[in-house]
Amino acid sequence: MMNDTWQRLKSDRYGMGGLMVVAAFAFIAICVWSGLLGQGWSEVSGNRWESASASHWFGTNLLGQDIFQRTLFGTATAFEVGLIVTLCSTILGALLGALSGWYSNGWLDEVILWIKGVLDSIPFYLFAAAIAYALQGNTWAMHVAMIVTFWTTTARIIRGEVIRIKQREYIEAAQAIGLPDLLIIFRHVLPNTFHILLVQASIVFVAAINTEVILSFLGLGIQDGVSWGLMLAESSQEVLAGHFGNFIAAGSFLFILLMGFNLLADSLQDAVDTRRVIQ
Amino acid sequence: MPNTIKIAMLLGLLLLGGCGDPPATQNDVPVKTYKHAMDGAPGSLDPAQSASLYANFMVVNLYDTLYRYKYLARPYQLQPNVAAGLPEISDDGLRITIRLKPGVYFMDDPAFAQGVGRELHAHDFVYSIKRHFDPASRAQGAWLWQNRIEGLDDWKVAGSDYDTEVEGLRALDDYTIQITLIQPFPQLIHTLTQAYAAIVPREAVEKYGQMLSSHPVGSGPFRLDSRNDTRAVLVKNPDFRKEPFDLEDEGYDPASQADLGLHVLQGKIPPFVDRLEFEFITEDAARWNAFSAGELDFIKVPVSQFDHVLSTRSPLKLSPQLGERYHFEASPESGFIYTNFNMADERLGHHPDPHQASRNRALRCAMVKAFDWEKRNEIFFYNIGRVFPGALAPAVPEYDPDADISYNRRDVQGAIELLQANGWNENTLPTLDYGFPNSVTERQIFEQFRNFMMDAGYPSSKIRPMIFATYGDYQRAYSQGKVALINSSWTMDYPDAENLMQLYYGPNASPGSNSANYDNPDYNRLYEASAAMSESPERTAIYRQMNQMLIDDCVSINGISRTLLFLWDRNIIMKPDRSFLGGYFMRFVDLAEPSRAAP
Amino acid sequence: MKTPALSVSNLRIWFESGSNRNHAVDNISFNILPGEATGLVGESGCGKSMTALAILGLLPAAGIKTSCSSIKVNGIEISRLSQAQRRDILGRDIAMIFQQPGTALDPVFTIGSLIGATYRRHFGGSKQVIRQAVCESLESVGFKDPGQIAATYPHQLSGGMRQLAMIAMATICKPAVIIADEPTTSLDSATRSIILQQLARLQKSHQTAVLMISHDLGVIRQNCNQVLVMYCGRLVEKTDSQHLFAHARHPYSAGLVSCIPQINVQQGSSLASIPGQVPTADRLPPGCHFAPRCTRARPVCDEAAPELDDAQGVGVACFRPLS
Amino acid sequence: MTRSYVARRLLYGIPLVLGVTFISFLLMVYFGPDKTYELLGKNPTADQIREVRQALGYDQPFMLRYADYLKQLVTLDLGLSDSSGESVSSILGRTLPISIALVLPGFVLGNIAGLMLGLMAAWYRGKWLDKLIMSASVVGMSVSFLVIIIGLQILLCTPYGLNLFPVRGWQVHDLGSYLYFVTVPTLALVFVTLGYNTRFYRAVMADEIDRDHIRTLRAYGASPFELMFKHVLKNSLIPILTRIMFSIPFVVISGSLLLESYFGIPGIGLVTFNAITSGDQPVLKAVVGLTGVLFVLALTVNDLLYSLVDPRVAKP
Repeated sequence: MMNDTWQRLKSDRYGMGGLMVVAAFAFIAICVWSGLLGQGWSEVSGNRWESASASHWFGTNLLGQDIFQRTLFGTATAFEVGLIVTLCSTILGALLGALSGWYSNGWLDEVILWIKGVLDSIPFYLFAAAIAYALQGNTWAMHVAMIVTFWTTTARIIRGEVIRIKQREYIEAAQAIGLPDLLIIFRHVLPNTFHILLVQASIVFVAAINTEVILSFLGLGIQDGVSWGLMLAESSQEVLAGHFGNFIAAGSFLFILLMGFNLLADSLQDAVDTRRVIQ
Repeated sequence: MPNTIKIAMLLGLLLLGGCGDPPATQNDVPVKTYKHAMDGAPGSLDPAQSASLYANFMVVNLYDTLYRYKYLARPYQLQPNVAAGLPEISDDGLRITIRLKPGVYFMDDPAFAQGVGRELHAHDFVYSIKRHFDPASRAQGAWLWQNRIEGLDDWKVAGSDYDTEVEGLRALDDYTIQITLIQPFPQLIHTLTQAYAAIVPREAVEKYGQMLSSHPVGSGPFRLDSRNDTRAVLVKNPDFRKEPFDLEDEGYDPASQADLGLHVLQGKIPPFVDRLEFEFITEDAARWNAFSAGELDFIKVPVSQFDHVLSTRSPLKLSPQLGERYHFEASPESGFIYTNFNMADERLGHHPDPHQASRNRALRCAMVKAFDWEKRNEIFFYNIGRVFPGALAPAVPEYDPDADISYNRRDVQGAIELLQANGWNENTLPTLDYGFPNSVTERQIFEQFRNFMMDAGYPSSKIRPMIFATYGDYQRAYSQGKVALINSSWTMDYPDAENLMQLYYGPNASPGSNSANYDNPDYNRLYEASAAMSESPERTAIYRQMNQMLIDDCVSINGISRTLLFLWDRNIIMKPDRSFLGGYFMRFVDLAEPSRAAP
Repeated sequence: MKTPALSVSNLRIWFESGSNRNHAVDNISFNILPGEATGLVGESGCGKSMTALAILGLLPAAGIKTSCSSIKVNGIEISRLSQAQRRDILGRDIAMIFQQPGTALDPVFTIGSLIGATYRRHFGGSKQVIRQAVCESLESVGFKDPGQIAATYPHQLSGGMRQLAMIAMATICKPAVIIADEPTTSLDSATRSIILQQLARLQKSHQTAVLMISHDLGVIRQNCNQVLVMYCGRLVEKTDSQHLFAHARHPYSAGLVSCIPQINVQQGSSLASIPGQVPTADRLPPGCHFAPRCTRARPVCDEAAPELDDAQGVGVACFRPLS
Repeated sequence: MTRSYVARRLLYGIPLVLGVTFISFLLMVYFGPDKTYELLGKNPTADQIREVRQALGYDQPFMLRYADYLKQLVTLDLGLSDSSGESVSSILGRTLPISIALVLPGFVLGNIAGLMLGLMAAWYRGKWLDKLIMSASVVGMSVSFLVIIIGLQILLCTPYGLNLFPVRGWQVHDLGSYLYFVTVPTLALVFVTLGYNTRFYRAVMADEIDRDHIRTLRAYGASPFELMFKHVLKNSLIPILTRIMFSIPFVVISGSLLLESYFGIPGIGLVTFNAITSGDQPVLKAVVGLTGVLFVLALTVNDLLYSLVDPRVAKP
């Protein structure tokens, strides 16, 4: 199954393009984490609002910090947020979705559906703001806000899929020989939803990066460090005075990464969706 | 399809619903409108709750106070507003008698009998001050008069019954107020210029309760027409008392003010404009753009535009192109910005062990040395802010322009040596939380601060940002001692240095205004000794001595007073103010050409 | 000789992937005379339904290409028409009945409006006229209360009734040709015979030519005059239906016929079947496609494809036909 | 459609409303921003701090405050703003129409344009037009809302661009001024939603186009116009309606939050944002509570609409 998916993905030019973009950004992020790039994000290395030059590729900001370094560091922030949120919300969504689907129409399902309904009914930014305030000052406030809201979609999809899988013969057989439910869920049901989780994770990743930008602008973003959202928030105070460095740097990095991810997510979806391939 | 029509109608209705606020222009009479930009919105318009600069600006236009400052005189001089003259003060300074002008009326409002505004009397003033001592009114100005007026604090303890008389705050008759002080309080009259001391009719409070804050009923030159989160419109109060404008009486200085064209106002009856439109625009860039587009008559120029506005920095000169369209004024702020150390934090502040206390002092002084005022001034204040040591800001006469400013001079090497000499190194340096309410600029200020400290070898991981969602949350946190480095600003309440010295008075420690929690018995004693003194050479000497204590103890990285740049359309005749006079100037604003095409 | 109601010549359908052409339908030709029914039989996936869609011009879709020398309805060439011109023909001169009555009708419209829309599209007319035509058409397929049926939604009818409604829709414009693609496959046998009877009746009364596509030889025998046997996209035998059941000449046809379960099968005798599997379109054997499964195959069968010679109206594409 | 059905549907909404109000109350009010210090004067005493907390009701036990909140929602007596003292109902009454007027054109245009593009792409599936539309929508989806807003502002509202529209504000008194102020926010909203909408509509339409009954209609000579606008559209109404119904509360609150705070428009989003940053709990409570209620209403209305557009859904 995964092998086929990879084969199909490989034959999709756009998807491979997207993958390459994502990989390039991931490489930047890894370099930042391991201390090879972007370490001067906070350092004042020039005068304020210098224009682009050999030493400051994207110029400098108000404080005289190098915008290029900050953009690179922002890449790592984006990946950190994206990875953590994606991983946690996907796991949470998969687990709760699987339980909900396996025990569909039981009380556990009802409770999970209720929680989902409640979380879905609160406007997202308000909710994120609320969590960010409730966890005021906590480094992970924004991550938690996103995880708590993003898992519901994954759970809904997995629930539907599990209900379908549950009716397959081998699952019924496993039940018939008395395997415990949890074992069946983890060994036989969840692995069969892996391709769906993969697609969903790529979508969540995009959403997380996008949301980080908005939350940072609203002042609910990361605590220490720099992110593209913070740079854009900074730029919103500068562009009307004619300083576009932050806007162009963060805006274009953000655009290219999102574009790469969207293309990847699209072709992943095509690659795992056999129905669509046949058509 | 009838359904389509219904939907279309519904949409139409919704759209109409969104179109509130029809223009109040009468076609035949030209309406004089002055559009004023503010960088924040007022909350409550109840005088008792007018804590913010923005609320102050509006409240003094809606309500009356006993005193105000002269429109044009600098330094500021008191001027009677609804008081008939300056107060009569007994020789011991404890008894103050103030007479009111007769014929001052509240604006018509359903709160009054038959809806007609009645005359403003002395008991209204007494009532308005008492409100600050009534928990039910959610008043915020009690600190101005706490432990100052005979019987007022006891009145509160007794349950805030307005029908009970307070001995030290009495209306002798309709037009005479008598205030009895516990000890001399030379700044009292200044407090009576504050919006907190604006006079509110009891009927309105009783009718509107908490909603008074959005439904002002005063006797001021303007009435509230409409208001939302982004703008407020005030219209002329036609019944405002007729007092002809007198240039000389307002302290006109032809030498410096001739260019403003104020002479044409002589003898006219304020308020001169029909409408005041306040635009609350928090984003600098948006405010500037709206001003450039002609949507506003006045702006406090955002720092990011200083480059564009000024042709030279010293002397401050407006660029010639802008000079054709705008009047320009550079005005020093009546306050300052500073970063306090939390002295109650034993890791860097006061410490019972003298050795540790001295090490902590060295740490603070090293941080002061590492701080680069020049850079701070350049980046955030375009190098036109005024840096000074200690708490005596340039806004007060006690400020010593010849003082030693080595406190403000950066000395990274000195800082490093000082740290080393006192056994501070990467491992022993404490991890400090630097607090700020969330905003892009605050974050930039923090990053700059951290950079300064890093230059002196402070590890960047040991200066941590502590970000708060709201200013109130930040205040709560530092009031509770959770913040080590407190970046803050102080705006003076009245033009007297006492208002600055109290910032480091021990008993004013958190949650009071002494957010540094500085508690030096010597300082406290001097403060108490000078409390009853008015501005005088003796007091100046004491204040300078106290200021030196702040410097020697490295209590705070202070400070800088910003220079504010104002621009206003040449069509507008006025001298704007953002400090003590504040919103009072608006009644004297006039337009050279009354009717201009609406934008 | 009468003009055929439907005449198809040299129809080809293929998938294009890269430089390869995989033929799903390979060069088939046939005629159907007015009032006659022709059966098109073959196993699932042999290209029957595609042939039908290609005749209607509904095929060119992603990756599928068609070509033909001509397709004529009542002597009028329709294969070269533009989409807009073709739409005038579809439903009026040639109509189709689909396999799944459950999904073939738009669920959110009433039967009446669906049928009426077909009529209005081709003939126009007032609401009254259309309503009248709809009722007549529904009545002609045997509904007792056409007015009520017209007001119902497809999901409110049983499968058989839906298929009858479908027939009513196909016949409302009295087309010259009706293509019925497995019209009874998804129905139970009682309903099936009603449907077949109605079709046969309408075919007689309107002199309609019917192309009946089915894998069920029983249906063919009951309704058709002529039979076309298709295997892997090729016509392997063209004959009249009685003749096929008595003397199938192509080994594949014979195999099909022998697969028909007999009511009077003796206990114990096993059902005949054709050995092997139908090859997929991209792995067709060269020569005769049936050769690998054919018990009578000779080396020549693997090398060249036998032609179908139907000069006499019947024919077989086999080097060694049964006699 | 019986009244009792509607009542029953609404009844099902009660646990949901309870959940929404409870969670939002817990987060936004109990752990939420604290207004005490903003309402204190300088040099406050411990007594004054206590007084203010009492006046704000912070000293009450949690369950009591929550119960009060529910009572407020039920009686629609939402109290007074802690910031301006204005009654919350009048704030909502003043700001909601503005928000609706602000987001409605963008919402409607974004959906209609998305629908049209989605239809076109689905109809020409696999052709170059489809590929063009889909590529454009991926590009659209990859631009952050914030970048769009800032970019449009630079392009349309500043001397660096065309300088045609105001940077901010909302002084609407007739159609002209409405268009003057609404254009840029509308464009931003259309731009940011168009990519997502187009893909959604294309997916829905592409599914519908593949249906057997569409093939039937084509076999009977139906024109593309009739197919798409009558049959495909009507059959996809359920997912479309669901999407639209469910996004309304969110567009009004979340969408306007960013737009209004950026463009300085005094709608419900800005009020909410200000309530968050100033800790104005009565306003926050009202907005969140009402959104929850609105959402449940949307759910109910949505179910009712299902039975209107799709005969297969049993008439209640």
